[in-house]
Amino acid sequence: MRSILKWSRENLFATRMNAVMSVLSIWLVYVAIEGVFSWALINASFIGTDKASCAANPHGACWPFVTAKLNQFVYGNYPMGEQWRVNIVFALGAFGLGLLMTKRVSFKKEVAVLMLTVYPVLTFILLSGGFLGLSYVETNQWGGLLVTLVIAVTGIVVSLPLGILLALGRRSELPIIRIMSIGFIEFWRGVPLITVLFMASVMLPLFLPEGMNFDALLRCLIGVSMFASAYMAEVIRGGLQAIPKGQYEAAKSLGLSYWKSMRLIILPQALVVSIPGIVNTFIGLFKDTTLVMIVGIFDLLGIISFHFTDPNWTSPQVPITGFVFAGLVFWVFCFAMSHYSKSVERRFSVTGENK
Amino acid sequence: MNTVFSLWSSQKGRNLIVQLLMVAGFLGLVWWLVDNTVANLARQNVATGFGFLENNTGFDINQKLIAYDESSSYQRLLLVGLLNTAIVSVLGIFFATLIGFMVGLARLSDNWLVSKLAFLYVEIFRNLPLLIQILFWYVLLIEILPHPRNSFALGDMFFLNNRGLYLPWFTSLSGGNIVLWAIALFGVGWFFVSRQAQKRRELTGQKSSYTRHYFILGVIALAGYLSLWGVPFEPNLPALKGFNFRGGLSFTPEFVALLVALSLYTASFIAEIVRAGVLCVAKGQFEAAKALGLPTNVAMNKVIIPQAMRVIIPPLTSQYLNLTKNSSLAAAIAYPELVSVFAGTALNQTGQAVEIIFITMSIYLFLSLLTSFLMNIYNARVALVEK
Amino acid sequence: MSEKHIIEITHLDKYFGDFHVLKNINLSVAAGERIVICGPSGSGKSTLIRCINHLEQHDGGEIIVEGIPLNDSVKNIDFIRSEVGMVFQQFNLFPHMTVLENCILAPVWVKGVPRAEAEMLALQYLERVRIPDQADKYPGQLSGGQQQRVAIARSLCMQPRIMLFDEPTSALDPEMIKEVLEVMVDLAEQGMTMLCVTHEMGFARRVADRVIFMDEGEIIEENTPAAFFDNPQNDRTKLFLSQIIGD
Amino acid sequence: MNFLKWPGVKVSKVGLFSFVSFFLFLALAHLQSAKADTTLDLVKKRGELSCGVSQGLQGFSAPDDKGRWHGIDVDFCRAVAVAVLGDAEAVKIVPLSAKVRFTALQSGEIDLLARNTTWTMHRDTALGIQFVGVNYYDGQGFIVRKDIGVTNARELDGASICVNAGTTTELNVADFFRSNGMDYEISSYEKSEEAVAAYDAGRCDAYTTDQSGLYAQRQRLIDPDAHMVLPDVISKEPLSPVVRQGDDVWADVVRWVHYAMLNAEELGVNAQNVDKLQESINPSIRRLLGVEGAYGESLGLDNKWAARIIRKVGNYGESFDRNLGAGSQLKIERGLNALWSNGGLQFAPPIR
Repeated sequence: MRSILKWSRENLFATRMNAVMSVLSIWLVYVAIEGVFSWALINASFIGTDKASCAANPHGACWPFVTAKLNQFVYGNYPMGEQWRVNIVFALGAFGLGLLMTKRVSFKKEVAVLMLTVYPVLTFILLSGGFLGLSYVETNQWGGLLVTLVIAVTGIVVSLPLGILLALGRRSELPIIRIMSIGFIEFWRGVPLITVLFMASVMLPLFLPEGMNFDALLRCLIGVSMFASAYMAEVIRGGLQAIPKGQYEAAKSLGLSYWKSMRLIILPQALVVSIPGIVNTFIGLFKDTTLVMIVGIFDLLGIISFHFTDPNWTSPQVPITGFVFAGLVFWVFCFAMSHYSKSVERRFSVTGENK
Repeated sequence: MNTVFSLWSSQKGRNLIVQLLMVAGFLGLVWWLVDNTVANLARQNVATGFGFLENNTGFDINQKLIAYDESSSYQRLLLVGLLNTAIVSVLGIFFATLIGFMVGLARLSDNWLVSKLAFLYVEIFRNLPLLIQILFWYVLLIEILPHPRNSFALGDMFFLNNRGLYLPWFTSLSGGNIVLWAIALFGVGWFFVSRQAQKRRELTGQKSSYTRHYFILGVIALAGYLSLWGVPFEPNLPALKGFNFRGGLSFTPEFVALLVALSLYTASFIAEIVRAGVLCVAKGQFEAAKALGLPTNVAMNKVIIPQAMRVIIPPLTSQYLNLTKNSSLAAAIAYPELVSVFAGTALNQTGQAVEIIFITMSIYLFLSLLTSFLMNIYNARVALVEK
Repeated sequence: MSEKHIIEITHLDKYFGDFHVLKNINLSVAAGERIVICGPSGSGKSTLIRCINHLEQHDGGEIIVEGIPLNDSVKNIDFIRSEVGMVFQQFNLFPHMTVLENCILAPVWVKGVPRAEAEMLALQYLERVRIPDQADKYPGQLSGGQQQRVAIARSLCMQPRIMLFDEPTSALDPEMIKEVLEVMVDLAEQGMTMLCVTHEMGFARRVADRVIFMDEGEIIEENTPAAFFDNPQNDRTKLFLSQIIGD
Repeated sequence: MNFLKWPGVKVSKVGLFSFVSFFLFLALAHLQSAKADTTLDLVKKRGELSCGVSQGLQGFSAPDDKGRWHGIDVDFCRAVAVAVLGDAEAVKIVPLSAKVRFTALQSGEIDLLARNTTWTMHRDTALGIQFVGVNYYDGQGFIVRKDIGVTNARELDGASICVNAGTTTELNVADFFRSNGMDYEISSYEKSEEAVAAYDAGRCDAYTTDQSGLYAQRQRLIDPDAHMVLPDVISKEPLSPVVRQGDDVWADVVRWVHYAMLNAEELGVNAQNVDKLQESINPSIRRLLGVEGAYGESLGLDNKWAARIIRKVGNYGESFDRNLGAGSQLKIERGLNALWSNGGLQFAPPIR
């Protein structure tokens, strides 16, 4: 008890100003916690099948909306009987990520390669089907968290290699390659994502020969990936700049060609340096997937707000509940990513001190 | 063929060939896309060209900083949208910077509670998609705030309801604009006079009275004008007329929701930038400042912050740019900024997607390139100072 | 005569922008010859040896290594780089690889030597630079002297006919200089063609066949170590030597 | 910056590779484009009709709990699909916001737009699109809360109005208020459901759209009975399916699908009796059902095209009834949309 008092005197009430700040903070915390608790728990409705069940608690969350619609929130309109395919994809992804994040696993490199090559292909086969006895599920039936994750993962898988190429291009000695890389990067970084998505979702066929067209989700994926690649390129360029000139020279003097020295010497070091930036780009990408909602693709946020208009659930509490739920899901993903990146950063900075 | 091979064997030759191929490929791609587009548009007989900018829009929008109505042209609409983007961006940048610096410095506070609270703020707002935040604030505003007839009121001058926030304002009568311009000019002059005063102080070590004289002069001029020609302004107070409040300065809930979301979201990033910037300034600097006997706040203001600013400003600018680009998410809540009003409504009414998207993207691209350009100049200057 | 010369440099010119770094350099190196290049900083001595394996591109004159001209041809550059090893002032080891991995990298990826064979070779060279037991450590875990010896072993693994040393000891603490110099002496005694940019006069006296003094991009004086140190001809050489010894 | 200089061996390989693959891509694209001609061929080749509908307007196009789309517009999509492809399910329903619908059609994203779209001269002439025939005659109105005490649209001076952005509604409301010298504040939402939700939350005093839409959207309000549709109709809104301009073959197909459904109702042919009526002696019915003549073939289809539509989707009256009329929640009167013979405006040219 005494130690608590001592601690708080040192950390909270050291000076008069400090004490005022502490009291203010405690008040703030109290108000926030009280508000959240009463809304999410005390005044909330928990059971029911339509809006009537929430009418009794006008000042609280309407959780039955979430529980009743959970299946759609996760799978969209993916046929019920086929949802096991989505589950397999989720499970494989989680397993792979788990392996990557476990410290003891020694075959991480192999896992990473599999995750970046085989996993996307497998995911595509499983999700869209059409062969191997799997029934074909059109992408406009995909929805919810499934679409959010598909967009995010595709963006990540594509933007990393593309970003590396662009970053190398931007530092190339060949002026035209450099100019074209800069042009590409600055273009995608300069325009808002929603104009890009708009172009991809409704205008792209206008630029292609008549009759040539491809899937709407795929076009969105391309838009998001290009956008993310440009940001990724800038992050990786930062990493490349951090590699001392001597490394390039040593590689050259050993007779390594440009691509070999990049692959074996420069990139392995530059990517490690850029991990925080890369993960931040991933987080940004993940958050940006919500924008596809504006062009009519039902990602998690899109499908949640779509269900606000269900006549069975039109009630003032429903939208707020929906947004809070969506926020919670996104927050958990993003926070987990940033937390993981911080721990990786810490680990590398520890080994860095050995140098 | 032989010359190609001999070119290929030398490095310069290879570089040349590769680059020529790239250019050819790029130009080919552009040509192909343009060709397709032109063919597609021509076949369907879609109107093309920028002539539509002169046409009347035929629709109204609910926030305009300059005169606009149904009979205005699309050109005017573009300007209105752009100004709406600008106002929300400028205010957003202001509040985001304010909150961001406060939170960023709070994270470095000795006070455990304050720093944890700031940490919590950053982690919550940074990890939530902005679109959710915008929609959340908007729904909250229009669901929770009362109908105009039951507005929250403060002394019959300030009103808050689900149609917006209403503040007292003024209208200029004849001559009012001249006075406003004069005051603006006076402000610009203030900047130069105070710089002059500072220079003099550095040279002579004496406090100069330039600014005081300047100020007194200004007040006398203003008082003189007002006493001769009267006050060219009249108060314009919001009042409930019919369905809504009219008069005064008003902000729609869309604007407020967007501003709040943009500010809070961007502030969480700015806070991290500020924290990193301050931490970046070597601990030795702080110790040196202390050793000279500077109190903490002076050390902070005179030693740490100026140095940290050098680290802070480049990422800060890119956050400003992000904020401006992110304001385009307003399309989701009907705030009439550039993308929503021009690349949305106008596009649909005219059907000229290619031209409109081209204009819209060009504007954002221009802003972005301008910022990069200014940033490069700044970086070059800072780098020089370092040497 | 010229067949015996493993490196032949004629009328070499090099500019950094407007700055004339190397002015009409002429230099022939016989196989097995050991040359020490010295001179004040900024005299162009590092640039000279960096030109030899095309880390810098020369602007005029000719460099011929083993009869192959160093020009824009990619094939020639690749050949010459595989014949010429280089050791840098800052070691430039690859920090993300172990010592052994550093050493086998180039043989495996450039020459296509099987990994097992490359490892044997690498261990052999590591032994020669007297650090066989550090093979599995990362460069960051070694002292500066050890790192520089690894760098030498790494170059040797490509089995070059020529070694270039660019101030190999100037980033080292005094007690470590010795261990690196010993390795270099060893190498010299086994008949390696060496060009060393260094200020280690003891080393020069002991192993060099020739000492070259450069200043302001020109070769000022060129002589046997004994003649160079005991009886310098040029005033600039004298001044330089007095400053070095004065240190 | 010399350290950046590298022998360009592999750079060039990659450059060459991307260059070659780009030209392969070009060639492929050209092969494909050389083959493509009319939308009808494209749809047949694809085996699927891509049909743009609204994102959720009960009676016109809205998904049910299981994600299946219903409504008079969706029926129309299915009718076209069954006529062209023989399968009423071979249709990809593409929900579009009002803002993107024309761009989606122009670009080829969809083959047909059946999205309660008003036929106006500007759209018909300047957007590169073609309206095929009115499948619903509508007019714009307002819905307000009963408790604000307004009984007709003229009393809305100074009101806030919620609308769906990029619609004729938005233009009409401007005309209406301007021509009556009234003041208003407009909030234009990207999606109609957003506009309705904002209105429901009290952001606006009135919500305006086509009358049919008002009845449909009222179902979605928290308390439908607290709102009323004002009696005023401030505009003409002939709603029509739309196709791209310059493809007359396809426009004919879509137009005659509509007329076939109308003719079927007029002739008393419906989903129940269509098979029996194959033996009818009425020459009009025989022509409609493809027993006589080769009308389907002249459209580029087969002669049983109309029979299929009626069997799978029904005639116009059935579709109306099921989605908007007595058989639906909306219970909208036929009114202007009755057949001409019943005093309405729906009048189809004969099949002969």
